[in-house]
Amino acid sequence: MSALDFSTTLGNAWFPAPTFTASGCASSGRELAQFFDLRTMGGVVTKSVMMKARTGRPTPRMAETASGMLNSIGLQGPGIDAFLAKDVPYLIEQKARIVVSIAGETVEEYSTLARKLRSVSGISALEVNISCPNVENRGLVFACDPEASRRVIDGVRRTIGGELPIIAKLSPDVTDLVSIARGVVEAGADGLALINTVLGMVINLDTMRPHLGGKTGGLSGPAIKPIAVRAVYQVHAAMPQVPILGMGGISNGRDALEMIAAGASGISVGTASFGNPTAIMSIQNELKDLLIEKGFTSLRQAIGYAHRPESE
Amino acid sequence: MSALDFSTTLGNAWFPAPTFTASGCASSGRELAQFFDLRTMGGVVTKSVMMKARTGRPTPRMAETASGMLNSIGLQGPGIDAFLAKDVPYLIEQKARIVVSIAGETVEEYSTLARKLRSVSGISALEVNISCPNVENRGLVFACDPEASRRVIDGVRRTIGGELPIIAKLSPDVTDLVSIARGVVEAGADGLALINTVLGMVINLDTMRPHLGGKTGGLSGPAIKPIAVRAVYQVHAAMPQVPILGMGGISNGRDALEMIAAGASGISVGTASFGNPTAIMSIQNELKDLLIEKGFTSLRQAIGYAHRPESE
Amino acid sequence: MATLNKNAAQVRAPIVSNKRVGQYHQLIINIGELAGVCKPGNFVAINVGGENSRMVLRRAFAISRVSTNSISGGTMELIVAPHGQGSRWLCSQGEGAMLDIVVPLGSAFGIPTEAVQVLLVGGGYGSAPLFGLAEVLNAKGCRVDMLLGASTASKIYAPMEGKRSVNSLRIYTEDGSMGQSGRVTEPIRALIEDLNIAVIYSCGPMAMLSAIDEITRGTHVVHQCAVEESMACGIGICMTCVLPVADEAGNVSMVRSCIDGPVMDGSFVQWDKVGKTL
Amino acid sequence: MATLNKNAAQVRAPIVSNKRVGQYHQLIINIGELAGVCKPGNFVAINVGGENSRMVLRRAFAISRVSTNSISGGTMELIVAPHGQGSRWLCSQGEGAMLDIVVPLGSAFGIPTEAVQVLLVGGGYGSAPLFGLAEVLNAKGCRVDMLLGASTASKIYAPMEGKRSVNSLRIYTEDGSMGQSGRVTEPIRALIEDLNIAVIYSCGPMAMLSAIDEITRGTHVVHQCAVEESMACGIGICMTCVLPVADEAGNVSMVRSCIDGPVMDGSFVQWDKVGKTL
Ligand SMILES: Cc1cc2nc3c(=O)[nH]c(=O)nc-3n(C[C@H](O)[C@H](O)[C@H](O)COP(=O)(O)OP(=O)(O)OC[C@H]3O[C@@H](n4cnc5c(N)ncnc54)[C@H](O)[C@@H]3O)c2cc1C
Ligand SMILES: Cc1cc2nc3c(=O)[nH]c(=O)nc-3n(C[C@H](O)[C@H](O)[C@H](O)COP(=O)(O)OP(=O)(O)OC[C@H]3O[C@@H](n4cnc5c(N)ncnc54)[C@H](O)[C@@H]3O)c2cc1C
Ligand SMILES: Cc1cc2nc3c(=O)[nH]c(=O)nc-3n(C[C@H](O)[C@H](O)[C@H](O)COP(=O)(O)O)c2cc1C
Ligand SMILES: Cc1cc2nc3c(=O)[nH]c(=O)nc-3n(C[C@H](O)[C@H](O)[C@H](O)COP(=O)(O)O)c2cc1C
Ligand code: FES
Ligand code: FES
Repeated sequence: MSALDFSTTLGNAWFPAPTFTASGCASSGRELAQFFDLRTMGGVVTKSVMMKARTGRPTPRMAETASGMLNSIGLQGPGIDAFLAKDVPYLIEQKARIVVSIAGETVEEYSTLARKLRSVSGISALEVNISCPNVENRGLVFACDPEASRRVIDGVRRTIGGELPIIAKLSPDVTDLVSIARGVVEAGADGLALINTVLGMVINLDTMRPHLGGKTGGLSGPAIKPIAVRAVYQVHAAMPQVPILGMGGISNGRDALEMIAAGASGISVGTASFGNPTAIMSIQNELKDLLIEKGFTSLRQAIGYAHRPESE
Repeated sequence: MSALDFSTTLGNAWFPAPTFTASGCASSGRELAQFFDLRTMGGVVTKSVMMKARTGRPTPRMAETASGMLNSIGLQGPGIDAFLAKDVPYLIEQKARIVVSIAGETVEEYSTLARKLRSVSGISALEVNISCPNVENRGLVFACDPEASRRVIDGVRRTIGGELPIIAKLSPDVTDLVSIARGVVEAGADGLALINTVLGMVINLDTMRPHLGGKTGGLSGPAIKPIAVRAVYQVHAAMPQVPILGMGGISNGRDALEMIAAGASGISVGTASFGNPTAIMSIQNELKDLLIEKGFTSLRQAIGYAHRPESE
Repeated sequence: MATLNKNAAQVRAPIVSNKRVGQYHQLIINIGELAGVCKPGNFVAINVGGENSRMVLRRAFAISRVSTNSISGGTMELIVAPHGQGSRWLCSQGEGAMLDIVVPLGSAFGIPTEAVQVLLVGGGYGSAPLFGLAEVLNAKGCRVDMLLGASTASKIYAPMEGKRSVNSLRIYTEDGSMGQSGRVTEPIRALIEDLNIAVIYSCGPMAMLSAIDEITRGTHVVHQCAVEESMACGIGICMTCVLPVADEAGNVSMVRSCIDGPVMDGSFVQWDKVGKTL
Repeated sequence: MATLNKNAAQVRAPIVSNKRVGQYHQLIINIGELAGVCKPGNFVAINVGGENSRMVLRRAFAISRVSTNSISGGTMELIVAPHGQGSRWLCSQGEGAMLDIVVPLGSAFGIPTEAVQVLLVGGGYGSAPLFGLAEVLNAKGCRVDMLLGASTASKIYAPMEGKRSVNSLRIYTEDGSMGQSGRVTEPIRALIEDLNIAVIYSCGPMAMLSAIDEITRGTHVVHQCAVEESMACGIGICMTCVLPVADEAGNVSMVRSCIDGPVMDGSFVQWDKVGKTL
């Protein structure tokens, strides 16, 4: 191949490739390791983990939609202790780069999770999934509330210290994404992950009721790609210096390049891996080829390229 | 056929069928009349009209996306006077039921439009498209601002008097759709139209810039159907007495029934007509057949059926 | 979950034949050497709708049988019910069409170490994997009896060749259009006694599996069932396909049916909690 | 806009043949009696991708020629460049495949009432509708000369039979791989003089049409061009396909190229404002 510098950074974390799993779409990496070597991609973003083990929502937990799907998993997971005991050591052993995603029901829970992670070595960054219902405020999703978003990130930042980059993962279901983004960056986020799923619903025409056990679910897949590209573009325009991990419907190298040109420093692949276990590998290869074909010599040159002035 | 009562009401307006064109997706009816008789559907919702003629946004104005499309028309139109002189008389002559959609840049413009329409006979209802940039407030879209939304509807309500039902058309791009809906209902809206397009973007990989002349555009089509069904379900749950005109990706009778079960009293068809000029006719026929097949004797029984208690 | 689909691979595989059988389609697909690692109970995940498809998820199908010495290389057979848009698309694919398949996935039926009496119970297309299983059990020296049920005759899948490995085969249809009239679960209690059954292998609708569990609960009969939950990924990464299952200590957790299943010990599945919040 | 596609209908129509011609596909489609109402310049809108397609919009193609006395009923010919996913899907459809087509759409080339000298200029697949047009003009007694251009030889579409109605045909390729080397617009100014051209009919990329407009501006030559803008609906209901066009009074407005076009009087199109805010 040619001399393309494919590496990227998110805060002070360096990755040899800009390709990541999306949280909740790769479990903790083991299952995909059957299909490719985890070291070959940028990094594994693990499924959002909470303090305690959680059984999640009732089934059905998914519905396919036009070019997308709804999910309502409800953050099923083993809890932080089991996660640290089993999943992190496995990923370290595989020599995978690890981004740990955390989720909480209170501002305090996020900080406590951060405390647990502070001293764990082998982790490259923390993704803070704030698209969770805030039990202290009528179940209003943190990421939909500028003040709660800030407080979560502020708490995590204080606890974790300056070492580990914090990536705040935001929900697109807000009136003013840029102001939420600005708030969490001011509170100490080193980067942003955009976007989490879009709230949706499917009615089952046999039962004539909402199909999902949890009634509503999160829409993901190619259907939401234009929303995700818009979100990344808007936020990058407002804060060009803040690295963005872009996601939402990325299924091939062209999708990935769109996201990078819009302003993403890295991309996460979620739903596409369900349809194709080796999706991340082909996206990575196609993206490389496209960058070379277009004359870029580094990935970095392409980040936010769609924002350059009209004259160029 | 069997004895199905297919009629519906939006405020005090009665329609023999629950099927409408979506504003901006049928021009003012003439072009579709080539393919079917406009009287056979519920009604024509005309393209949002403003006070003055407008040339709209530069091309390209559209981009196809996975199971959807982006548009950025920018409310091109003839202005209210030409519209009243040419389009309304044509539709009246065709014996079509008419819902006029209006759009403005200021609260005042909406009221002025309402004044122009107040005395026009042959109109069944007014749809107030508040997904427009408010020039008096940094271009913030009215429908994204609870206070501005209220003021628009309040102004229209006062001007139009009690006769003509007002349907407020909302944007899904908000943090709290229910509160916006509640606000406009309190301000005098008789019904709600849900949903307008979702803000999106496509990057053109040849130019490596946003593809649309207007950079961002509105996402429509099957891709957004789960978002639309969720919006209708949420708002109907909060205000079951308020009639909803549901739209967003409806392409067949099953989609229409989903929307009705979620709480819509009528449905509008937009993007599907681009792919199939007779879409509204087949949706209407399929919906009728489905309702009969499921044992409903009237459309009204099916409205909001997905909300019935678990025991039923 | 120990093995984590260690033999699974993603392949492009041609359809060798596609025949209608009652309400089902019998698809023979050439998967080459992978046929050698497929076990009864394993399933496949297939891409549907072709290149421009709006369907983003794979569809899961049980492997009915494999043949490793066929002229066209190793093949596998699927029995597909045209249900929704994805399975209908699959049933409409002709000979020579290339499919994108991940195979083999999930757990397999456990085979007894000694020759015992076993009963195989299939509902609808659930009978598909049972014939392949019967061959294996038969070769082990087990006496294999089989019950098949469906709502109506055209939904009974019971190929001639399949019956070779079976000692007896009884068919039940709810409308009485084939075999005996009634549910396939009705005779089970009596058969367990009469035939001294050690293991029941079952595959079919969840309600059937749950009914069998009720019969075997508290008895010495082992119940190995192949469950069917909606699956988004089929490889253990999405957590959509879960079932409430108890461990040895009695702790119930939501277990992925794609990777810790589809074959499970029925006595551990919490049938009354399926689809409920734990 | 007076007629509003009054002959248009939505039909399911079978492909009679699909042949590769250079970089294009020549598709013959049986549209029955509708062939009788198609005029040179009209286009069709075709559904692409089949039943489960993620492509929700129709694709527009110029009608190249129609034949009303063919054995298989009325047929039309399209020349399709495999460009993106939709046109590639179309090019991959075999004989007998059924297409969902709306036909005929849009305006047609105006035919002079008397026999005059005309020049036809085609770029790439833009030559397709010009051969059908040439036949009509020829029958009117017009002298028809033709210029075709493309980047390279395989992008020149110039069928043998088509040349019958043409007095002269000159080909230009930018890489010189066929005909003369250069752009098809280069010889136009001289030809207008030499042949005393009254009307230029053009079809091809917007840059070519605009270049022709520059040549004819201020002359007596009428320029009828078939424009090509991205179209979402093709029937006048979406307002995506607009072009800035002046009316007789000089007022510029955004005019729909699907219904007030694709054939327009080039001198009214505001070429410098295409793609700009008015
Ligand atoms: C382990 C396993 C083995 C199976 N074996 C067979 C078999 O041998 N023969 C056969 O005909 N069918 C089998 N099924 C069911 C088959 O997967 C579904 O019929 C099929 O996915 C339906 O897809 P569709 O597009 O036709 O229907 P749709 O209803 O349009 O599908 C929509 C979505 O729901 C999912 N879905 C719908 N029904 C089911 C279901 N019953 N199980 C799982 N997912 C579902 C689909 O995968 C898809 O993502 C099996 C399912 C599982 C999980
Ligand atoms: C009036 C008219 C006549 C045409 N005649 C011909 C012809 O005779 N032969 C031929 O090969 N092509 C013709 N085209 C162009 C043809 O419509 C496009 O090549 C085709 O739509 C591309 O679709 P795609 O899915 O392959 O490409 P994609 O790029 O994937 O299409 C994405 C979207 O953009 C639209 N689009 C992309 N390119 C064009 C374009 N050049 N013009 C209009 N819409 C476009 C598509 O319709 C689709 O909605 C004509 C276009 C118009 C408007
Ligand atoms: C089944 C499923 C589970 C998910 N779980 C999580 C999660 O635990 N934490 C999180 O931050 N995002 C979660 N997401 C969201 C994804 O990480 C991603 O933001 C979203 O799906 C958009 O990307 P995609 O279209 O590539 O899937 C989940 C998505 C899916 C489909
Ligand atoms: C090309 C286009 C133009 C539109 N113009 C308008 C408009 O003028 N006023 C309005 O209220 N909505 C407008 N809409 C939004 C539609 O009315 C509808 O809310 C949306 O497209 C979702 O429905 P659909 O998925 O069926 O198209 C437009 C949509 C499209 C695609
Ligand atoms: S189907 Fe995804 S975990 Fe089982
Ligand atoms: S393509 Fe829709 S108006 Fe022309």
